Amino acid sequence: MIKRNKLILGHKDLKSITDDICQPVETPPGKGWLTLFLGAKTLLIFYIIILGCVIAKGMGLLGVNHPVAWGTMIITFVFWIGIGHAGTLISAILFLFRQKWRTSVARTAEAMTVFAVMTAGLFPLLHTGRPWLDFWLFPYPNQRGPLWVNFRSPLLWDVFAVSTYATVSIVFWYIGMVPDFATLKDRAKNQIRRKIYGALSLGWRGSARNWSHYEMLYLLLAGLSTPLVLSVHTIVSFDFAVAQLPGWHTTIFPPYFVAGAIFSGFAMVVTLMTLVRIGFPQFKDYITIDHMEVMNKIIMTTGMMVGYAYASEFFVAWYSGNIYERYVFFVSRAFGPYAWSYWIMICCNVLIPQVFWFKKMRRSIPVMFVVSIFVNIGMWFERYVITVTSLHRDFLPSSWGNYAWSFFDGAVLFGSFGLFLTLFLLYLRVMPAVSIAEVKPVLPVGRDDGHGGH
Amino acid sequence: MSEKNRPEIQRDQTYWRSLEHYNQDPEFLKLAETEFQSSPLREGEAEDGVARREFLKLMGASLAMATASCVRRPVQKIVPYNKQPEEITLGVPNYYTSSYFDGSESMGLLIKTREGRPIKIEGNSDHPLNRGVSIKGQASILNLYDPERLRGPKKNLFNEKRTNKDTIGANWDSMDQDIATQLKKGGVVVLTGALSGVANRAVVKDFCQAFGAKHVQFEPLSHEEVRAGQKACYGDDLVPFYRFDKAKLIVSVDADFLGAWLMPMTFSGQFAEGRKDIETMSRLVAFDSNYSLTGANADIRVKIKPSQQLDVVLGLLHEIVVKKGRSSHAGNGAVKSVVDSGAGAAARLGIEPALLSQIADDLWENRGRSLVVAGGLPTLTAQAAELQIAVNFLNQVLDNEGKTIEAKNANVGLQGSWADMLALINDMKSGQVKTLIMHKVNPGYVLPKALGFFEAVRKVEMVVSTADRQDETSGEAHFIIPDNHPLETWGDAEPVSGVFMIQQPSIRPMYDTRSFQLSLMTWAFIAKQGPKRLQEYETYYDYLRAVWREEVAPKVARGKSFDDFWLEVLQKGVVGEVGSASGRSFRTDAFTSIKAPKAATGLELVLYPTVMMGDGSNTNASWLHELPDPVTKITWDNYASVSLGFAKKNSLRQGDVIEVTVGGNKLELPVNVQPGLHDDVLAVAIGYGRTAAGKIANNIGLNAYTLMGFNGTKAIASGLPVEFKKTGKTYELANPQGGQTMEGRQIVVEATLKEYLKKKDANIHRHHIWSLWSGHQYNGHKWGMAVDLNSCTGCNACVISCQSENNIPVVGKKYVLQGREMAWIRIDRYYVGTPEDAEVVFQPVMCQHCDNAPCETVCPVVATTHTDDGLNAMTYNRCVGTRYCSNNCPYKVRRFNWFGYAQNIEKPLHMALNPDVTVRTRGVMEKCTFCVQRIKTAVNTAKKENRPLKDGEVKTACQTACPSDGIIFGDMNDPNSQVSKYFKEERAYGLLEEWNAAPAVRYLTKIRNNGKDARHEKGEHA
Amino acid sequence: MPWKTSVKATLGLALTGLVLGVFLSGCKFQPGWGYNKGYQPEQPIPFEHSLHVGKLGMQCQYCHNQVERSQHANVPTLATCMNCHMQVKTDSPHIQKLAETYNKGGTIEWVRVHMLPDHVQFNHSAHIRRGVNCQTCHGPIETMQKVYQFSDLSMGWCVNCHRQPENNAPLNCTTCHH
Amino acid sequence: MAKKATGGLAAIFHDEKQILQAATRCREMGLSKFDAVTPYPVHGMEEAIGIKRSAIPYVTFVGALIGCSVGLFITVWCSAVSWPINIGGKPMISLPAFIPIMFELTILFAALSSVAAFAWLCRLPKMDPVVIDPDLTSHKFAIFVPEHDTGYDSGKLEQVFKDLGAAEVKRMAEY
Repeated sequence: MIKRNKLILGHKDLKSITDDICQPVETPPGKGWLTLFLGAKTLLIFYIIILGCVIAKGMGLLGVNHPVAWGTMIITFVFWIGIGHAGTLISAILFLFRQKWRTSVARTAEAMTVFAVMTAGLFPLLHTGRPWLDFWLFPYPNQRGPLWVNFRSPLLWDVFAVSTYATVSIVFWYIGMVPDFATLKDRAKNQIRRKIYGALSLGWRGSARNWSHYEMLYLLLAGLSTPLVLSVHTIVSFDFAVAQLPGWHTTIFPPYFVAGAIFSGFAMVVTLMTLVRIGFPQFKDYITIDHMEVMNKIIMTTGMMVGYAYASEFFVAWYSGNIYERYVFFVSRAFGPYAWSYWIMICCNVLIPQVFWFKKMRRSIPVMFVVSIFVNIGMWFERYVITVTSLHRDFLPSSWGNYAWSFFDGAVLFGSFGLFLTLFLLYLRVMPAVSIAEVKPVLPVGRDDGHGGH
Repeated sequence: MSEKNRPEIQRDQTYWRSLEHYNQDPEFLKLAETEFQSSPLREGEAEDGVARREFLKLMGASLAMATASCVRRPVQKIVPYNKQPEEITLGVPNYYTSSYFDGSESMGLLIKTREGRPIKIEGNSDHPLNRGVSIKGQASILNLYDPERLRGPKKNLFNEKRTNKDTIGANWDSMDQDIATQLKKGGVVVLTGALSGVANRAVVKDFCQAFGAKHVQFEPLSHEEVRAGQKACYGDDLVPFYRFDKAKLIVSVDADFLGAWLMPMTFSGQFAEGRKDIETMSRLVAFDSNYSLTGANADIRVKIKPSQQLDVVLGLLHEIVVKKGRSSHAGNGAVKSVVDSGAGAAARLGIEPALLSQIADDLWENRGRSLVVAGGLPTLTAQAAELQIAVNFLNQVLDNEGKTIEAKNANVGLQGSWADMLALINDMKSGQVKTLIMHKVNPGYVLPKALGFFEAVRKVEMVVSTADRQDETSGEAHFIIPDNHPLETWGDAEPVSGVFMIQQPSIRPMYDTRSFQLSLMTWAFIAKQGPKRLQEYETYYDYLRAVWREEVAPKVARGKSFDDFWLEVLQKGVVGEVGSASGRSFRTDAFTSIKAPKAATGLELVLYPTVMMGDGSNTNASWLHELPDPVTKITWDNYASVSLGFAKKNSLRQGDVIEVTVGGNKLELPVNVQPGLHDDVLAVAIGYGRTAAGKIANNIGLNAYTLMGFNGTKAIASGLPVEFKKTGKTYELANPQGGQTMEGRQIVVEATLKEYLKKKDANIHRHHIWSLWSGHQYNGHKWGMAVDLNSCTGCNACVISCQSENNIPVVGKKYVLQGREMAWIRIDRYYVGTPEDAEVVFQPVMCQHCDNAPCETVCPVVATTHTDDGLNAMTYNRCVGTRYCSNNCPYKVRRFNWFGYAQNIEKPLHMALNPDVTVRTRGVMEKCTFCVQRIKTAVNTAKKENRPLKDGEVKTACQTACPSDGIIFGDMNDPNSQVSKYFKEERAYGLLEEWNAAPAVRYLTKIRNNGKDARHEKGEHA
Repeated sequence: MPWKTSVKATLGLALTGLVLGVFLSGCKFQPGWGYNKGYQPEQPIPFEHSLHVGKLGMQCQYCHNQVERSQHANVPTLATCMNCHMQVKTDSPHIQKLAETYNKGGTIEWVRVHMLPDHVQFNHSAHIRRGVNCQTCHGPIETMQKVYQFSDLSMGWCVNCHRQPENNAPLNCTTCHH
Repeated sequence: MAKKATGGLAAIFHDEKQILQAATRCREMGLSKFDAVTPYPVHGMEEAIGIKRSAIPYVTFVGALIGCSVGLFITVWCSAVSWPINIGGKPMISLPAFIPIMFELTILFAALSSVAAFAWLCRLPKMDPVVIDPDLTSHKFAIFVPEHDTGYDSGKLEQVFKDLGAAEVKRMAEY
């Protein structure tokens, strides 16, 4: 039997685990957090102003045009949705595979999912010409005949997929937190805290019979989330794959997008975890370098899967013999006016993660932080490449054109980080960042005195 | 003052226009009594902000009000007429025939009005000459509603040097009194543009007689060179009528007869006529120094520089007369001595000698059925007259005179002259001119500063202008008496002698303006001078009728009483026909005395008019500026076009700014690297760089007239040596077309005539298309459109017509650069062949109304669906603006309202909006609808009359505008419809057919009659 | 437990509501929320349809004379009113106001009752030709003292009539929107 | 499963092993309504107490079936029955295009119905439940035997728990 490393470092007992995890929630924020929060909030306010301008004045403020009718908003939507995948993946799929190491990072990863989906969800709503009419995308009874929606449109699938995904992710995340809220309630020193966390905990007491249902529910939700998480990015990829545009109309898109989503999601988890480790040093015992290493392995693997997808697109384009496909890949994408974005993508997504072949690199916090940032940049550019380079030169050369990048494009991209980080930082302060109830059972893993993990 | 000299506007309260005033409403053809009772002005003034009728209501953008909001809608008012004019039915358009003269071509019009407002200008289908209307003719509706028109007469408050521009409103009575007094002093000159029409000319003639005035006509695009050539060769000072329909071989030496020379709308129709039957289609050979629209449509295009124009003609003559010894002039030594200089022309032109002799042989082969033309600004070189004489001689040799060139049917109106203008400046300088009356001229803009027009005009005691705004010239006038817009006033026109057109007003004058003609009559009346008819009539309408009674009716009334004749005139808008022709005798000595061309080296200037701007008059219309140039596709600018070789040699790139110096005149122009241009040519469009035209046209591009040179009284626009200097600056040129070549895709299918004769669907690569299911059935009508690429000349008339019909906004240069142009129909221009000798193909692309429309499938809110008559419907009010449809459209014909364009329309330009088409709000997608409003109107009319719809009853806006009948629309379910027949033609193909979107548009292969065996010599995929 | 019941009740209600909503909306369940049904504004002259049509039996087309030719059912010109009111009831202050306006060449600003959004193209003449009674849409106009909006004029209301097979009416989007 | 709140005896332990033993012991004593309160799900507790497998999966399955049918119904009914519109030349019932909707609704209904079943089975949410010891959600373990359980004998039980190493034995008036 292979000797396992400890999942939790330090000489913890149950009480110290509770204390450690509850500490950020129960003590006033430190300077570091406050600074970050103020920065994020400023960015969020800026974001709101920018979105206000776009809604008030029109989509023309962004760089979208003919033929590139989708731009930054859709790119960033797919980017955030992709990031939102790692959370569910870590908590659901790894749960099903009984990967105990997931417990320390699952909560934060799920939170990241929820916030990323929230950030992402804004984009398709706001990128429409008349966002105040977005509710028309839902099939609700109405006085127009009634006039329904077009269930054949991938955008409608998106509506269903993203809203289902958001709902189920939030439910999954929340159900996971219910016992921890009970802990917080029981530790609460003042009545208001007690009431709030009491309400959030739904009156959870932790009886064995309830735990039995709870575990079953958690398993079921994990089981349901797994196909869901795969379906969501599949459906997001349908937005492109179902269209007939060369460069979009590709059967490899669903797995390619899912792999890319996992890739970018894990990169974002690594980014955030390194930040959490810096901001809350007590979490170093829970989010250990071993955890980070495992995630880096996944990043490298999925990075190569994505690289394979890039290559296979070229092969298929060549093999199909279709002149439009061939043009998009062999002329436009890799060597056209947007070649720079293509090569940024290749560098960031395929080449840079290769450093993780070396154990030393995998376990180096600065290296993994930098690499994860590059992967995030690369994955944003992947969507940029798919969206913009495919659209900018399609069938009739007469309608070719370039994306007219404007100040507002950059502003919505960076502003969205304001929303995400604000939510994330708030989460770190008000919710237990590591699952208290889940960490405790894995305490003995890798310890000589315990009965070992399974 | 008596009632007499009041402007017309004051008079229509009573029924002053009696029986004669008819309209051409297709249904009722009723007596028009007082159509002007319903002037929008009066309503607009009285109830501003009140939705008087549907019209104003529709005008406002469809606002958020559209949604099922839970609040009561704002209170709207309905304001009925006091007395309703009989011919007006709310919501039903009236049509009036009229005419439009652009200084060169007179076109028959059909003006659509709704509730008394003209909203659309179309060609008069009964007209014997033109079918469509030129771009400027269609856009003249914007001139009518131009917010910057003067709203009444103005008096200039001059300082001593007459350099300031302060004006006050003038009082009609005292102004007329002042002018009449001044006129009596003598020294009167009436300076006008070319005048078309019997009465229009007669009134000026009468006026000149009254005051002993001199009439000077000036047109920048004057055709003076043609007249001079005709005069030298035949003794006739006229511009002959050309018959491109009868010619089997057309050789054009820089005459852009399909674009901007002489009468392009008529000629386009003729040209298409001569090519309709493909097996016997004509061949067009163009020797082109600028890349003109004619060059773009040529079967064989040879790039030349202006100094070679004469060489071309002499070269052809040399081949025919000397080398082959053909024609009766073969032995003539004098002729030979001139023609000999044409030997070796092919080498100088840089073409295969075989090609030139082939063209010469063909010309001889087709003698009597060929046509050689030269003319226009690019031929206005130092040897312009020689070129014309040589061309006339060549036509004489080829026996074309009287067959394809008809002097008898000449246009007698085109008397504009640079020489007369220059002489007038001298007269003014010397103080001989005491009063100058200017009408439809803008010498302040056109004439280069060095000619001293401004100094000269300031020496004139009294200057009167009839410009509709304070433009470059009328700023120098003591009085600006704004002329009525052509849509507001009576007039006439005469495109070729024997064909007479009426210009009928379709709206009461919007402002306190007065027609030029009535002004002349008024002054004559006050001064009590001049012929009786000038003083006798109260209105110009009465005068015009009198002139027609005296001068026109005897020629063409064919025994009808004048009242019947007049009724017919008003109904049809045009009477008479193009008569037969006969040959004239040629003065050979005119030819034998011409000098041989000198070989020139170095860069040469070519000035040319564009189809949008023309000579630069009336260009304060946004449609014109946003319309892409047919060949370069660039909008909102003029530029210096140079060849690829030249650009390479001097390392110039598109948009680099160079300083161009021609004879001491400098201009800093951006470079357009133009394929297919001669390496020694630098071509610049005129008509830009207005400084006092209005908000839209001011400072768009640069005024290239300033580069012209003058040799005595001879104006030289082309062939002048050019020096250039790089400035290091760059400038963005807005070209809405992205790719310039077809990248080897099957987009525009072309075949040579030989290929076509062998195999009718030559070069069409058909795909086997199959589907998993059978598709929907279309039982009633199923609308379809066929576009004959062999007829399409790429003239852009359809684009403007669509814009006018469908309320399509203009976005401006900034947004064209960002790819936000809104045109529903665009004409794609692709270069084919080698870049140095690039040939051009055109393809109008509108929504293809695919049965399996990719756009519909992806719309989440069913805003775009398919109708049961085969239309791809776009429901603006349902659209939330995801723009997915645009992404998924293979033809990229969908347009998005990135901003609220409609809300920004300046009043009263909103009156030009079509009330039958919803004005789109911000954030919705729009696209070609196949003019569904026209379909609906026609279908409803047929239903109302209990009869089936006739083929051809529905005509889309683009179709009606097409001068060459290249667009056919109709019911595909009717096997006998014209469109079905086109669909069945073997050269019909669908764009991107293999994608199986099943488009409802078919294109018909373009056939190039260039004598070659195959279109593509080197592995180009067709 | 009250909690339990309330949770149950809420869930139950929501579900029933959803299902009912979906089903009923497909039937002829067309409430007039948000529409101007019943709108009955004051008019500058209290013209009574009940008097002119109901009592005097005048034809609609006498005043709305272009309704068979045009998409618009025009509001009569003042001249039409004056055809009769030159003689009839000239002592009424309203008629005097009318006559005065007419003689001055002015006009009356009626308040619009039936308002369709700008993107809806409704053609009166086409409906008249198919024999649709004025009352079908405008209600018992002959009994209205003051005109009010009888139908809600919602899209569903239009479509429900167009949908009936016996009407053989088109259901294309372009029928009304272009 | 706790019925109407009743009193009982609660024993608090500091070790996971002790509470497992205590639970086993209780079961051996014939008690059946007792429950354990733990900060996390203790491995082996279900066997020790004799808790049957949760019934939630059945609800999930039914929920999934309903979701799938609702998806099919909505798509087909809206596209082909309520207002059939020719969209992109596709058949009215474009089944392949409806699958994503059906799938998503399946998951949504399954997940939400599972959560509802969980709430129902656990009688959640509760307002202000009685807390035996606030540390039970942190590091202590408790076993609670209701007084109406068969063979309930508070004295005997207290002794048993003490023997098994209970840190504290409490009489609860209400739980």
